[in-house]
Amino acid sequence: MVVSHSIFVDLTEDEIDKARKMLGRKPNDLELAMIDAEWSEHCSYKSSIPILKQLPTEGPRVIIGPGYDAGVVDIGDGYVVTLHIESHNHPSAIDPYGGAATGIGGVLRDILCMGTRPIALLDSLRFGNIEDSSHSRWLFKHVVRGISDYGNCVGVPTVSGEVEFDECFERNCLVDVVCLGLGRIENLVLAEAKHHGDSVILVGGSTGRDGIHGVTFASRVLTGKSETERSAVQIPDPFMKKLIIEATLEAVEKGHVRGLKDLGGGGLTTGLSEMAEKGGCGIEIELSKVHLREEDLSPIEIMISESQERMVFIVEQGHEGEVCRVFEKYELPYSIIGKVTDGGNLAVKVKGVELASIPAKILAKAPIIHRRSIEPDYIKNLREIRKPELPSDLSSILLKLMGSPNIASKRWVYEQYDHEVGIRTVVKPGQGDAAVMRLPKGSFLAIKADGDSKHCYIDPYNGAAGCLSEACRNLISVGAEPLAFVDHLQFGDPGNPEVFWTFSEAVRGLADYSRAMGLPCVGGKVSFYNEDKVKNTAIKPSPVIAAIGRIDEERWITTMDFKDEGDYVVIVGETRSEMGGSEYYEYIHGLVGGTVPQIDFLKEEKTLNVVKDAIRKGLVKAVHDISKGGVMVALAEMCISGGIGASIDCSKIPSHDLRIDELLFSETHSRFIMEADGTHIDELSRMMRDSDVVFSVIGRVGGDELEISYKGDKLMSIMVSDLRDRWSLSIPRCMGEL
Amino acid sequence: MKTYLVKVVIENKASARDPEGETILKDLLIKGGYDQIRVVRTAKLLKMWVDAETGEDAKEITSKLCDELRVYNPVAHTCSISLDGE
Amino acid sequence: MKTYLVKVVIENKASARDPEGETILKDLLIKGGYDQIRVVRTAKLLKMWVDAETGEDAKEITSKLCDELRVYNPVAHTCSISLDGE
Amino acid sequence: MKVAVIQFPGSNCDLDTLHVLNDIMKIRADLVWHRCEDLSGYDGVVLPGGFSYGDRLRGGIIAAHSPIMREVKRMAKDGYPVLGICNGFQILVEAGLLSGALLRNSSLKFVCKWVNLSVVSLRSIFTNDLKRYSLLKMPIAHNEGRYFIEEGDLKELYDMDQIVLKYVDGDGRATDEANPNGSMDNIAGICNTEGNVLGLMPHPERASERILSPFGSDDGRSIFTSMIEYMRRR
Ligand SMILES: Nc1ncnc2c1ncn2[C@@H]1O[C@H](COP(=O)(O)OP(=O)(O)O)[C@@H](O)[C@H]1O
Ligand SMILES: [Mg+2]
Repeated sequence: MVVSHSIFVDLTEDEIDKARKMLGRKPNDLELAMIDAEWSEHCSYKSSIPILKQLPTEGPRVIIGPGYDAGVVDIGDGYVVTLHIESHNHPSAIDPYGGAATGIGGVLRDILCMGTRPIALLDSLRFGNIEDSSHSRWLFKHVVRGISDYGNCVGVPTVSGEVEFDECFERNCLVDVVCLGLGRIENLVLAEAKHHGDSVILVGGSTGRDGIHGVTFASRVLTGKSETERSAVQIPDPFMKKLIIEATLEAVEKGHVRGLKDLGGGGLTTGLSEMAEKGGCGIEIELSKVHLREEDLSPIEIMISESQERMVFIVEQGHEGEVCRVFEKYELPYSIIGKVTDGGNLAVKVKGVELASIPAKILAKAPIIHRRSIEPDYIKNLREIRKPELPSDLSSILLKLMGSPNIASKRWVYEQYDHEVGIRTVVKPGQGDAAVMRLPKGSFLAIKADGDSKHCYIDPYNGAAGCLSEACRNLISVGAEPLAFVDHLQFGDPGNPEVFWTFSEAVRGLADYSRAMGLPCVGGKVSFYNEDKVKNTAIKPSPVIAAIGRIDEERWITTMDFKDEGDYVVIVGETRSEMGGSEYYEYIHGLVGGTVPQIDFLKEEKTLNVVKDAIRKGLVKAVHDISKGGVMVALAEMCISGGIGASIDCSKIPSHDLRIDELLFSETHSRFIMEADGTHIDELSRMMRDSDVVFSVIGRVGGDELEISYKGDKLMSIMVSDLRDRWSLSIPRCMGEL
Repeated sequence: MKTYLVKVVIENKASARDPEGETILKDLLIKGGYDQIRVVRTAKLLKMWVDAETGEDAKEITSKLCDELRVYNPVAHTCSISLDGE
Repeated sequence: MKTYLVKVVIENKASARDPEGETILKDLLIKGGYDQIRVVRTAKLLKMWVDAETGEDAKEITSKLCDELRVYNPVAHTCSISLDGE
Repeated sequence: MKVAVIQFPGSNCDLDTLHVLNDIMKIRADLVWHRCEDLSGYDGVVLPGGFSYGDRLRGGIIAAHSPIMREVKRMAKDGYPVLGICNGFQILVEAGLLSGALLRNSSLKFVCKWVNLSVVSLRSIFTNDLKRYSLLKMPIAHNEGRYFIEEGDLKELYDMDQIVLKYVDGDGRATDEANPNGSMDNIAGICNTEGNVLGLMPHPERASERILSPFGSDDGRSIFTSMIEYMRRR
């Protein structure tokens, strides 16, 4: 049977048929458009839900896990933090400034609608090769400016992030943004409509045509035509967002706000149906009450518009005035558009005439798609590659690596972000492996985002687990104990069984790590269809992790700069020949493939714990994890940030029969470099031995050069100032500023 | 060869919002007592002095460079080009 | 009463420099191969739709509000006002 | 003794400033919404940083027309201390309480980093407890901080000793490299002729607690200490 319909939808005939059966009748056009928005991949997770179920989501401090707008974690003393990650990949690929800015706007709303104040932002960015491609430079420049203009204006500091460059992102840049919120536990508000008779109030920007079909746009691959798909471009309005933040928090403070939801993907349809479904009630709205930008908007357009800067409040009956007075103080437009009903339907009326009425349950429960999954052939081929020739001049290789945009300083990025506003940022970008934020009552929270699509391409299972491991190592390095994480999974078309295999493997990697380490996942997001139909290529699998950790005492906070002449340089963990996806293979040798770093969960746990304990006992002065670029890059970064050199005997690096370049540049996980002074070195080594963690003193801090020898033979010695110049000037130079 | 002054105006597409113009209207002009103003839209003006044989040539060069060097983003903006005095 | 479109152009005085124009010329146009461009100056354009009896009235209202509400800062900017089409 | 911290729509350093005044400097300070028309009872005012009205048209211009500014002007005239930080500096300039203009950074980018400042004048009541040419470390975070004034008026500022803070290098020299935004003569802060109104681009409220400083410093306090001393003496 073919259902005839006169509007454009992305639903398959099969899905339309299912909707008809669930509804017991043929949906009209408005209803069909609502189902279309709500059943899009972006809103419904219809392909990913069966796989995501593997992720552990519970933990002693988890108050709310995945399923709401943000995860909620108890940090004690009556406070909670909220955490969420979002991406705005498709919009940023065609309008980097507006796309990235509205991405920040979106993730802020998720934190806000839990009733918590956004206190930090992070950005995790992926672009093509900025050394060669002016298009990638254009995207990079305007994405950063978009984040900067929006985040700075709303007064939420952007405290950390990461940037990766790889040709696969040439046309599909990835723009992930993370937001951290803080609130009192008793002020938490959920996206629920639970009490019939309560009022539904729409606050903020007027509803217009911008962003119509945004979710179906995000659930499709970019084509050449995308450049002109006008309706998907949204105009950021950070000033309005700032007013909404203050007004929302002030309104919540007054009590009587019983439900709160931001309007993002899927607009009013999604916002209202989710609140009705979660609260077990219905909602009835009158469209003529919605404040519009253009008068001639049709009911369908109003219901699926994704106009920015809008929030829906569910307010206790009889207390509307108190709440609306707050909106008036901030001169924010608002309208009371409907009420909570005791049916289960989302009903839409215009001037009293009912145009649509669908059980919220139907909208919220899109039919699951069980996708096929096949291991791609390329993966097998990538594992077996020939090792490159051992280069003779290792100094020039290190210098070149320091200037690789993947390793070079990201100061050009973070200096454009206000990372200080809110006076909470204790460890600032560039100072340590993670940002450290001051919380009330003298405790601290560390946060970092990480991804590594080069590893994930060759081996999505180990690559994804590795991203989570790196995030945890970054938290440990600053003295924190990991509490929870959110993930964002970015892949190509899930209808391609090979893409879907990489997706499933990545989730399996995250789930295994998460279970082994007892670290719960409190939220996340999936972004499919990151493909370029013109060139017929998908992005490399790109899971991105944001993890948070707690620090109870100020004296535990640790940075990565080498501090004092004469101190010992110590390495923790064993180095293996795991060169696949390393910056050394890819940037120096143009070689993609090999074995990517794998995690031994037992060793990982022991290592993280003992490093954390050593920090907390005050035995170490500087800590840095080893990741991109291996031991050499980690050492160079510690020298650069301390403005002091070091002399290292690399034969002391624990390993089994590695080539010298593997020893220096392998990206094996579960490793750290630390600095300890003479009075603590013995206790430190005893601790390591007692915990059965591999450990070795590899040299001393001092001088103005980084000097590497192997059993007495000098391999290289480079002035720290030369390393610093390469590392710090590389990105400004790429961007044409020098 | 002469030097012509070419004006390039870049603004948000007419169908898109202009939050800056809205704020200027609402919070500066109306509150300042100027309720004769209906709408404000903001734009960026680039004045370029271009060496060319004719005014038409100057406009054409400018138009080409605006597209080619992404002086504006066609997805988000409109760009209009005129000779001074036109 | 009619509605007139009045254009307000605000630009930095020469003594206040125009780093944006300089950068567009140097980093974008010249590097992009357009050496026919001599000078670039940037300005902010405000389009105001003004209710008034005549075009002259509309301009006068606009001129008054620009001074009175300091739409431009006389220390650093110049401001010029014209009717659309002028 | 009581200080008003003014909140404009879009202010975002209001709570930070309040925290420093209340919890670090231990003096009473209240948030006051910009539509309030009466500041009697207050002994000083701070216009905090942020993006009032989203920096639309120009940083500070729309807020300069807020109802409360009439009161701020009265207090300035009556000799009370008036401090404008970052966006607050822009508002004071646009309101005509300080001369000059703050233009877009010459890098055309927002810049957030710690800088060295030299106290080049002790005339303002916010610096008169400091030593001349002492160095202060504070962060800046702005898009429009390039101080500009016509040559003749610049000379007048020098003659009247109204230039209070300059961006300098570690040795106290006002070099081009030490100038983060292209300000004329590296100017970071100026005061009015009476010395009771100060505007500065750097953020003393972000530099008043050692834990927040990469250098373990708390130089921002000196600005508030001087202000409080002055209020006490008055
Ligand atoms: N996009 C960004 N936004 C803000 N800060 C960034 C960004 N990229 C990198 N940084 C900061 O630069 C420093 C180095 O980052 P990164 O190279 O990712 O470290 P790691 O290798 O330890 O994960 C960190 O302090 C990080 O927060
Ligand atoms: Mg790290």
